[in-house]
Amino acid sequence: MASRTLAQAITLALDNALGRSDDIIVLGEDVGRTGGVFRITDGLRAKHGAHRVVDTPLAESGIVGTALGLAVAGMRPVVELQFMGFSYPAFDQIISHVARMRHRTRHRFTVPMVIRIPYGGGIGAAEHHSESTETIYAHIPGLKVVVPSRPADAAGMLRAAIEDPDPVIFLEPIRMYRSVKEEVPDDSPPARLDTSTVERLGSDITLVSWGAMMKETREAAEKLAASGVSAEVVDLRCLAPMNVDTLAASVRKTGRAVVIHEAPRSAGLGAEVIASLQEHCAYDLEAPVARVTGWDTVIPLKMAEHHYLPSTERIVTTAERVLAS
Amino acid sequence: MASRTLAQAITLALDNALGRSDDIIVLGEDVGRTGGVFRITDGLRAKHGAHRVVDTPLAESGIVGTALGLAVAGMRPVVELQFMGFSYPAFDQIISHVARMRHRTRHRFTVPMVIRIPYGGGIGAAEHHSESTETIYAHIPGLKVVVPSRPADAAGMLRAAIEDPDPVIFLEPIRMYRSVKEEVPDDSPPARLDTSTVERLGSDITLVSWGAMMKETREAAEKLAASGVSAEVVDLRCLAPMNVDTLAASVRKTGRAVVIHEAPRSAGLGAEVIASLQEHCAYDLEAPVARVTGWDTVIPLKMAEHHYLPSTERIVTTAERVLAS
Amino acid sequence: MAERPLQFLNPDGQLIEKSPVDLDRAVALYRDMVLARVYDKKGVALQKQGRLATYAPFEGQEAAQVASAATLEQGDWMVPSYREPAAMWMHGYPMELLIATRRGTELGGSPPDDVRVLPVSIPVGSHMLHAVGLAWAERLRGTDRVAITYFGDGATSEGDFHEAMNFAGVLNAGCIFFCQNNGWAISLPREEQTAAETIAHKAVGYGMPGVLVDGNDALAVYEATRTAVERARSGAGPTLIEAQTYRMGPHSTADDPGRYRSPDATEEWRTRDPVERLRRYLADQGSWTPEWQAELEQDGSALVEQAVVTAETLPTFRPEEMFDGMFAELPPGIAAQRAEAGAI
Amino acid sequence: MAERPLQFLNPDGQLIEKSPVDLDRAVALYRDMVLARVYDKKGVALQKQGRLATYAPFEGQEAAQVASAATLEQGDWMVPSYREPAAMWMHGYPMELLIATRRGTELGGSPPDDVRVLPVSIPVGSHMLHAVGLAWAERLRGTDRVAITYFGDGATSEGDFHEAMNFAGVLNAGCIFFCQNNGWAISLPREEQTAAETIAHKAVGYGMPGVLVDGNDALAVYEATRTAVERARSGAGPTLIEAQTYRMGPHSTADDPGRYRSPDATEEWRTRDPVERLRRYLADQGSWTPEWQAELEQDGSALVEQAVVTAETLPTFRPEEMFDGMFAELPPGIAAQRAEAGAI
Ligand SMILES: Cc1ncc(C[n+]2csc(CCOP(=O)(O)OP(=O)(O)O)c2C)c(N)n1
Ligand SMILES: Cc1ncc(C[n+]2csc(CCOP(=O)(O)OP(=O)(O)O)c2C)c(N)n1
Ligand SMILES: [Mg+2]
Ligand SMILES: [Mg+2]
Repeated sequence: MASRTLAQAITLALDNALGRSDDIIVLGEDVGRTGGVFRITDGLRAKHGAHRVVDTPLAESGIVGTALGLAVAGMRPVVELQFMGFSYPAFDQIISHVARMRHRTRHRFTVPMVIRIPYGGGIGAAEHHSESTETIYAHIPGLKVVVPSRPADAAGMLRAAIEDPDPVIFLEPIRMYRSVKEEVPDDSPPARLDTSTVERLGSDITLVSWGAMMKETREAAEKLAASGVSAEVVDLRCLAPMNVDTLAASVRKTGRAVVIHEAPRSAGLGAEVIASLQEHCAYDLEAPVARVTGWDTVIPLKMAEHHYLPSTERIVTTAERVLAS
Repeated sequence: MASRTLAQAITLALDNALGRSDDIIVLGEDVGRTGGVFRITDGLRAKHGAHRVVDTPLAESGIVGTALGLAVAGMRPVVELQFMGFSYPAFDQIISHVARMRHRTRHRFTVPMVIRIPYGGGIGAAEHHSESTETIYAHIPGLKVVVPSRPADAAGMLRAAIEDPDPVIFLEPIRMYRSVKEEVPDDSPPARLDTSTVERLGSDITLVSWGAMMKETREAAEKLAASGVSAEVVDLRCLAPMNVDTLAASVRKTGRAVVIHEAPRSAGLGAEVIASLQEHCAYDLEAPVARVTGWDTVIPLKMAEHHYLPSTERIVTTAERVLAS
Repeated sequence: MAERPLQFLNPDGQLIEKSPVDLDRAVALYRDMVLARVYDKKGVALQKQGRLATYAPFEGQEAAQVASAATLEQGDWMVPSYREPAAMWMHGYPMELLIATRRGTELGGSPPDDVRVLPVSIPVGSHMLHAVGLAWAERLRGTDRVAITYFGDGATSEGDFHEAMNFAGVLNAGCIFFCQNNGWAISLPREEQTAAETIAHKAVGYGMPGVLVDGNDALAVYEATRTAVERARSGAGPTLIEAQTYRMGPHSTADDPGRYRSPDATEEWRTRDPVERLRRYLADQGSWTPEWQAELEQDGSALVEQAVVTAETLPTFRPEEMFDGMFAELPPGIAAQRAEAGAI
Repeated sequence: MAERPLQFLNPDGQLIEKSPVDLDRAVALYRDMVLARVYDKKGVALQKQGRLATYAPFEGQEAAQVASAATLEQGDWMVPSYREPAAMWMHGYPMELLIATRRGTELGGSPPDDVRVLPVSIPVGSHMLHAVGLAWAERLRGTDRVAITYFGDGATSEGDFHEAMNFAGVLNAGCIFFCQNNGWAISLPREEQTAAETIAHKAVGYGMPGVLVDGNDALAVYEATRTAVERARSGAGPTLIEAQTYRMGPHSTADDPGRYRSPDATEEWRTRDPVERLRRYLADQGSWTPEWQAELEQDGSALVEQAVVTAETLPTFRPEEMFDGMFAELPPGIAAQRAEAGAI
């Protein structure tokens, strides 16, 4: 056990997985020699060999499609795509093949693959480097889509994803890579990939989010507490297939909820959260569930990014509005 | 004015547009010599020339990316992608460039492009030919996403889409191409691309859908009427940017609603409809809005497709359940 | 880059170079090619009768499929597109499952455990990458198994073709890219698909050999593929084969070639028919008789009929399977939908 | 396919063939290359000071950019990626807007109306298709304008590169594909990017000429591009140019080349420096003096400084513009969000 960042926890999980089974192969652009653009795979090539931590040509569809072949042959590829905005060239492979091979072949051929995708804004990067289109992947039957927001959970979730017999889109919140530290075991057991977590107990309102926006969500709960509002905080974690049992239980108790995400609002995953809550506990709701989200615009570049990303303030204000209604 | 199918209405709108301006260029796989897999562009190459109705190589990203260049240079490309399942290779071009060029260049370079995409199941086709992933496109800022469900509207909407200064994803409900006929003017005026239509007035419940599912939705309203239930029917038409004013007004009146789509339920566009209604008229709702949708599975092939697609029966039963609650 | 395609039999079935295969092999290839033609005729007929949902005829492409697949060993991988039923059953894919897929049921997609043939792949150009991964995995595992992938001339325009070729080149994967250039991608002629001189020329861009072969000459196809397979198996890397052939029928049973090509070209290609060509050769060698032909056709028909019967009496795909097929373990949300569907 | 790159000046700046350009042109190229180097140094410095959000250095690639862009006429299109500021301003893109983009503001993306340069494109390999469409549109309009697109060695692995090349070949588009092969795609060396002998070889697969050129020889770059532009302008079709050069600095200011390459290779390339090479040539011709060099550097610095000041005093991107930029006319739903954002 040591105190580790989210980035370190992911590196550790990859390292352990590579050590555990020869079937694991890590591949992607720049993952080898230079350890990836975020240095998540740093040191793994030196330790496990260039044939297991592979620098591929610059072609995302090629990476995912080739990895599918590896997986069908029984390997367990762990793909890194550099940014969510560069996952789109691989979209056809993901939706048309990765997600469907098991169904197409009635379990004869399967795709035990992890696709790691750093996502989200707030790092002042160039265009296309701040995407948060998780809902697109969450809509595709046959994919599991998960996102950690804490180092220890990240290690356990990645282990579970790698050991999962089905494809997992593993989203990594870029701006959290090095911003939080917590105790992470040297070898985490696999975490559940089909549950949400109540992070903070509360009785007045439920704040639900995932990934990078958990930071502002937690801060909002703190601020609300300071003004006497008891907010329960739920980390959705597993975006698809979505399991809202935990969340619905929370909302049944608090009667009010705000869902927070940085993706554009329209047709974003917050809509699914609202629709599901409505199906599970409409009659327990004392006010409509509110959304605090990115706008239906392109996320601006560095200098104007803060106008786009939901702030702690917006969450607090929205929660107060929901409480007042 | 003549009685025309939806397919004929679209052909007519293309023909008229090609006649109206030399800037229009129709391009895609097999759109020329053979008039497209659905024969929508039949005859247009002979009439307007091979340089204006262009058979391209087999590469969807290539088609859309090249069309973007045409559009930036002031042409008005009308792209046909053969099936929604084959739009995915073009996804990166659509999301990263088509949708963003105006914003990226602050109106300096724009993309007046239409991408016609036949979509939906129910035709017993091979795998990937029955996709209905409209919500993915609806989530992308910078795109207009529209879908007609009647011949006359189709002609007007396509004209408006072609004349629109921004990119429009024009979805075409395959199983409606030749199943309905109505009077369509020889040269339709442009239709609105930001409104929904109340098709049938009712007072007990609102049924809202779009595209191909409008057939079952209309039938359900008929059946409900037979058992004394007055259902209002709304054709959403314009999926993004979504304007729920008309729908919300309907629901304010009826107090109840069912949203119907053939896409998988989770993170489908029905969720956005529910979330929006909740934001616009939560307090007018007498029961939770229900969803009748495809399942969170791959849509089966011909022999089992009917287990997947929402039936009139499912809509009726669900409406009755909503009415009872 | 060879300017003329590899050929052993000229269109009249005369040997123009020493045969690369012995007579037994030629006889075996012929038998399978007759079966392929019988199957194809049956497919077209079944579709007309409404007993298949879709069908993609491959008349004229029998040599390309049969003779290439005949070079593989058990354990090698095959990654087909949608117009290679003959290649697929040659490598063990049960014929009844191919028919089942065309009938429109999921049951066709699941070959037996010992059959290393992926099911039909529909998105053009997308599946070649899978072959690269399979070949790579075999190398990582230390075996000498190879992967062959089939695709059309149209598929070479897709970005994924490029990425697959490039990955195979860089990884030196034991992969055979077998292009059946049948002259058309639906209505687009090969000349408008690419300005490359031949498709085989495209290999240059990936540092691998590009081999042009007369796709209607079974002996040439066999020899070219055998060489490529051997190369792959020895660890020397991938090969692109362009088999020049012709789609004699429509693209699919929904297509009308009269809209885009003249019957003359098709008739001209009929003089290069792969089955007839090999027949003449065998006849010249004294290895063909009309009686044997009748027997082959009868046996072939019986086999295909049996496969049709089996396909048509397979259990039906139950609605629950829709849900059960998605993941190894049914997730709670999908289980709820399964229950909901069951209640309808 | 030429096995040796086109070269006029050897690394020592000696003319090995008759110069394809007159001295005035060589002088002009030199001036712009010095400016490019001054700009690049400034870019690196500004980023270190935190005044730029991101920066992609291009030291070593000045000849490739300046000499190629110098062959264009007003009205021709340019479709860059992200490492070609010099090419962009050569063709009229205001330098201050390039800096603005790097500062992290949308204001940089909008060149004046008469500048036919698309803004920086980030998704590697995706933008070449746009050049094909632009060139095609010009043909449809009956003009003789051409389109040039810049990209790196890494970009050639993306499927979109293939589709762009193939479309250009089939359409015979007046398009110049200018690849700056700088040896690296972040940490991946050219040899692992593709097994092709050279990137120029890839042209074979599309039926277009592939030209290999010493990218650090301004005269060779000029001549190769001029020929390709002329070819395109005359309607004869597209050309792929591979300019062999080297990225002397890191991939971006966040990159550490020490992790993946030895400084030796970089030092070896320093002996082939494009600016120094052209300087020596001019000096030999009596067209260079230390005073002139000082003057060039001073003028260049002044110009860049001025651009920085302009960039840093541009109005700020207002939050409303986020919404207003999405469509020609603000749709109701987005108008509501605009109001909501304004109220916060
Ligand atoms: C990505 C994609 N785009 C379009 C289609 C529709 N389509 C099916 S087959 C075909 C032509 C394929 O031509 P080719 O690769 O030459 O193979 P052939 O059919 O001639 O065997 C097209 C366009 C598809 N299946 N997938
Ligand atoms: C589609 C896509 N994938 C990944 C990236 C991340 N990325 C940015 S530059 C780069 C390397 C590009 O190399 P090259 O094409 O040789 O151009 P260079 O940077 O050397 O000029 C990568 C992988 C990207 N921008 N776009
Ligand atoms: Mg073909
Ligand atoms: Mg490079």
